[in-house]
Amino acid sequence: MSVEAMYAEIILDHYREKHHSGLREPYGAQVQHVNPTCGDEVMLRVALSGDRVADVSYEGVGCSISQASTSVMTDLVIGRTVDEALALHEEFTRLMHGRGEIEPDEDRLEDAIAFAGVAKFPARVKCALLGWSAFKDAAALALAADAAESMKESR
Amino acid sequence: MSVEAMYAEIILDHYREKHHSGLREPYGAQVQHVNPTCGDEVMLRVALSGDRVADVSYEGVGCSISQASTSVMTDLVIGRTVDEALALHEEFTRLMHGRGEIEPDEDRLEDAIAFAGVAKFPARVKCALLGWSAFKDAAALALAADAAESMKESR
Amino acid sequence: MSYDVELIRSDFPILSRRVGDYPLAYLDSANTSQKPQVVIDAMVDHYERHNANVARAMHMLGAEASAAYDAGREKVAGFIGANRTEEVVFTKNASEALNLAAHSLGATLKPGDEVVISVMEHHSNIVPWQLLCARTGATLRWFDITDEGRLDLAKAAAEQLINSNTRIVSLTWVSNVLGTVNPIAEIAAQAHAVGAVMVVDGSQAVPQLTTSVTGLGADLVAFTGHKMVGPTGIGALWGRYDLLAELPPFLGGGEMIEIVKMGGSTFAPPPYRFEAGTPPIAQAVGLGAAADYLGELGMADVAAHEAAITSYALRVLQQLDGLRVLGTTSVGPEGRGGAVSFTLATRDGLDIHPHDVMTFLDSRGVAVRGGHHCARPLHERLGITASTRASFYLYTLEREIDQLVEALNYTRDFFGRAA
Amino acid sequence: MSYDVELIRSDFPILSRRVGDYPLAYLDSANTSQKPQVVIDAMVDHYERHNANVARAMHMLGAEASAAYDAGREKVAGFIGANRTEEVVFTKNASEALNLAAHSLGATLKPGDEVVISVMEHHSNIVPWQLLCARTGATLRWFDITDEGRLDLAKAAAEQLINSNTRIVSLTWVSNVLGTVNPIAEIAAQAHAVGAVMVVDGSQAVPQLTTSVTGLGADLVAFTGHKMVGPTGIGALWGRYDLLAELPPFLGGGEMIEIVKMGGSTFAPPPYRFEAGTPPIAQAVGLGAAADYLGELGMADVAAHEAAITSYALRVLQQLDGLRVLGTTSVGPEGRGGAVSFTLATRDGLDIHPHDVMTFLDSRGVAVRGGHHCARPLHERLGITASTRASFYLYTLEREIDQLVEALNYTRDFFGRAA
Ligand SMILES: Cc1ncc(COP(=O)(O)O)c(C=O)c1O
Ligand SMILES: Cc1ncc(COP(=O)(O)O)c(C=O)c1O
Repeated sequence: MSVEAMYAEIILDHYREKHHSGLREPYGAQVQHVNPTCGDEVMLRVALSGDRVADVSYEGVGCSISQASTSVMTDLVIGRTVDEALALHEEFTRLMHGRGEIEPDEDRLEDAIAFAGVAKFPARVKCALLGWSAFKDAAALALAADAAESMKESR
Repeated sequence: MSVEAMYAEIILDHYREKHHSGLREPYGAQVQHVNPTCGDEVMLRVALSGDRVADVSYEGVGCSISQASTSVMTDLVIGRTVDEALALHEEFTRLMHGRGEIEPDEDRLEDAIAFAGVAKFPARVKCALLGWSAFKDAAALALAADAAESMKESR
Repeated sequence: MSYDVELIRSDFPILSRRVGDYPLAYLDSANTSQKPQVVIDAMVDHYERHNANVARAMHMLGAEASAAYDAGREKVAGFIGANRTEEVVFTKNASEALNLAAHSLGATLKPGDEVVISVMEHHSNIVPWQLLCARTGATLRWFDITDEGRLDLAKAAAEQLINSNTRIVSLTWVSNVLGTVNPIAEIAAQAHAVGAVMVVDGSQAVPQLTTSVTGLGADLVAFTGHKMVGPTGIGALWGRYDLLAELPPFLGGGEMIEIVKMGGSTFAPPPYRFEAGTPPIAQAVGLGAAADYLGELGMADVAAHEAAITSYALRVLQQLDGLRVLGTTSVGPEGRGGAVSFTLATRDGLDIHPHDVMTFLDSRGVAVRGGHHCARPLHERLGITASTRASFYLYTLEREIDQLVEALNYTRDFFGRAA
Repeated sequence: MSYDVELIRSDFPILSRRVGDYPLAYLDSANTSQKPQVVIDAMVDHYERHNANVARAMHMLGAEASAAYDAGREKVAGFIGANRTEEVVFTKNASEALNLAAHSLGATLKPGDEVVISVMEHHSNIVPWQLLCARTGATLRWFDITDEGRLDLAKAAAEQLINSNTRIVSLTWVSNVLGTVNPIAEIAAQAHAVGAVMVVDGSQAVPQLTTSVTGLGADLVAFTGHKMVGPTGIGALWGRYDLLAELPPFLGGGEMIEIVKMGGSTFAPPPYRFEAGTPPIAQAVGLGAAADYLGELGMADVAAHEAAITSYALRVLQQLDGLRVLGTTSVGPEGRGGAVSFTLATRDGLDIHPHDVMTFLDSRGVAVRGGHHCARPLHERLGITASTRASFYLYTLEREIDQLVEALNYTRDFFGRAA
């Protein structure tokens, strides 16, 4: 696969116009993830409403792959239940580590299938995963915070 | 040159019967020298009487080369002026670094010419020099101590 | 002309590799340099015929290995113009050398003492001093830079950056991002005037310039083997002998000792005091061969080639629409290292991230580095998060720069078309 | 039998060297091991075809070099039975690994805390802890040994060596002088019972025994590449991931950081946090090839050969008049490493100094080590200043032991005749 093909139109569109970008209130948890090898950074917030992802907001610096991947991720997870979102995280991660041999499920991954080609460029896989990993961590923290809150309330 | 030839009879004699060994009083300076690569150690004292080497006493551990060389050195320097002794040190050091290409002066170096063969075994040159270097340092310290003493007295 | 780049290139087997349909244009030598066959062969011969531990092994192989290791040190000492061979301490890389400096020099630092670095340093000349200051309570201060990417000496003077509290000044000689050559002698004089020790990070300078550590004015100079056509796994700290002689040890272990007793130990004289454990023996052999190789080419010629190729690159890169070079854009009288960092934007103003640039360039055979190049504070100071860096060395051809420019054009247009 | 020593020897080019009229009998493998052709070739191929910096270089060569470096870590992790590849930190040698342990583990030590080692340690597992105690005011204590050269566990229990003040216990797994195999699991359990961390110096064990770091009971294990048919310039510290994750960094610089700002930095997760600067890349490739080589031979077979050749040596050496073996003289059920140290005296009782023994042996083709083998306190404890050590490895032949015995006989008689 050529680099030109890896840089699918969808990726460049999301790089030019990042969805849900910027940091917003309210949020349940905030994390900062860094890719120390290349310096890409993302600060990401997750707001839950019950078991649903109410919002994901973020600010980041990095390459088109990491930026676009984060943008696509927000489109996918906002509005879903946390469980559904984490299942998507897992599916996307598996795709990225598949060395290009896994066929992505377009119905589930939607725009994220554009990153299928990245799996063939091992050096860039971390870029595509940066935002997703940050989301996973932040969601876990937000869930834990909610749980602590409701324990307090129920006492 | 063979090792058998390097281990001249003189060396083994001195190894078996070290001359002037043991630590004695009085002394003007004492030093400890170590060959960290092989662990050979010598503690050595020099007593001066005016500009003469009145006594050299020592205690050491190490191979036959280092032990015998120290023993031979004491025979050579005790009773000489410091200047003469240091000149012998220089001559012996030059011999040791000569890679076996320097002809030793038997009249001056006496038994120490037995170490001429050591110069062909670079790994052992340090052994042959251990006691000599210790003597040089101790003699310098003893001279300095005497000088300080006489300054005090002359005040 | 005696400096024949094509001939030199034939010494480097890797340079004949291809990337798909393209010849490899390796423009990442500030990251690590390639190795000539003689350096590789020297290490092979060592492992195949002379391998043994050094110093403590006195049998035939031990004597051969020790002589080879010592010769490596002698060659390196000669290469940098050291007064004594014992002034060269072998480490695993420049980073260890700088950490050694920070630990040994800094062992007696206390609150109120100040350490001065600059905002253009490589992380390896920042973090050791941050950790030192955290351990001791000393204060870390730093030179800012001017818009041309030079040390801001006027600002430093105004804020009395170097003052009577200063204990250590540590600066890079040549910037790995901007190529700036810093006025080490001038700053060393300021440091010495207040009784501070001058440490120099020579990682980018020693491979490119004729080095005379005695003329430099510094007290300690760190550098690294893999950037000077030598192997990985070895670096060095040069130090004035009398300074090294009074510094406490850093790493403890075999080889650096004099007498070990359970109740306490004494330590060997320099350089051994600072070399704990089995040293990088084969690597010292390789680095010695590298010093010989560079010496035979002649560092004056290497430096002249570096200046010429850098001038050429600066000239053609600046003709490229959307490309902005960081720092100084000319090889001035102060000189300039062979690293050129830049940003690239499409005609409609979209910043193309350096990782994307790098990936595109790679697909067209051109190896550059994208990111912060271990100089994040410098990038932050410049108001950017990353840059693309092309860096040149004694084997770099104009043809490779042309290949770079063509690939950059293509990349910019690809990202532009997507608009 | 599948373990064919002659066949194995043909993998090691250096073993065909001669010393004058004698074949080389290299009996100094505890000092450093020889390298098989595959290990040398792996590094040559790396330098000639794949050399680049790792992690931060993402072009073709950078990706190849990174993959090769990562593969080296994976192979080493697999070889020692680590749960996770990230548990292996590359250092320059075992000594750096032990210093890293001392600095990172010991950062919070204070007066009253105790560190426990033993009198049989290599200097590299003594001096780092002495320096740590000097820095922090903690107290260094140590295991004594019995007359058979084993840890004196009874004495240790009687003096409550390991107690509630103990923070760190650091012991060698296999002695480089006596060959003693220490009961690590048992002592680790004692250490853990009082909340102390168990550090193991595996420098002599990992090359010879099947290593399962998870089964060993230790928290950190140091070892070194050059003693396990790998290159110089690389060692490793294995650590339980959760322990590594909470330890502060040691060396600072490129690659070990997360975010660097002039005001302070954050650090990468293990193993990177502990690997400042350009790592020993080609050396990791070589060490990976070494792990593969050992894995293909099979460590059970290597250990069996080591036990057999050591038994043979102990048997024939003890028949030699005037020779006294230090420590245990049998390969018992606890096992015994392949290092046999001894003293030699003439028939009339003159001690022949080990350096003299070594020089004579060398002239007859036999390479052994004479001295204190970086274990001066152990020798002092044994009431001697030095010993001669013959040490064996996977390529050692009985014929070489016979050559040793013959040369020892000759040496003893030469010094005896001189009486
Ligand atoms: C038991 C032991 N520990 C530590 C070391 C030190 O290893 P290195 O010299 O590779 O740092 C050695 C070898 O010299 C050793 O035998
Ligand atoms: C200016 C500068 N200093 C220090 C270093 C660190 O060198 P090493 O990675 O060999 O420790 C580098 C290279 O990465 C550098 O360019």
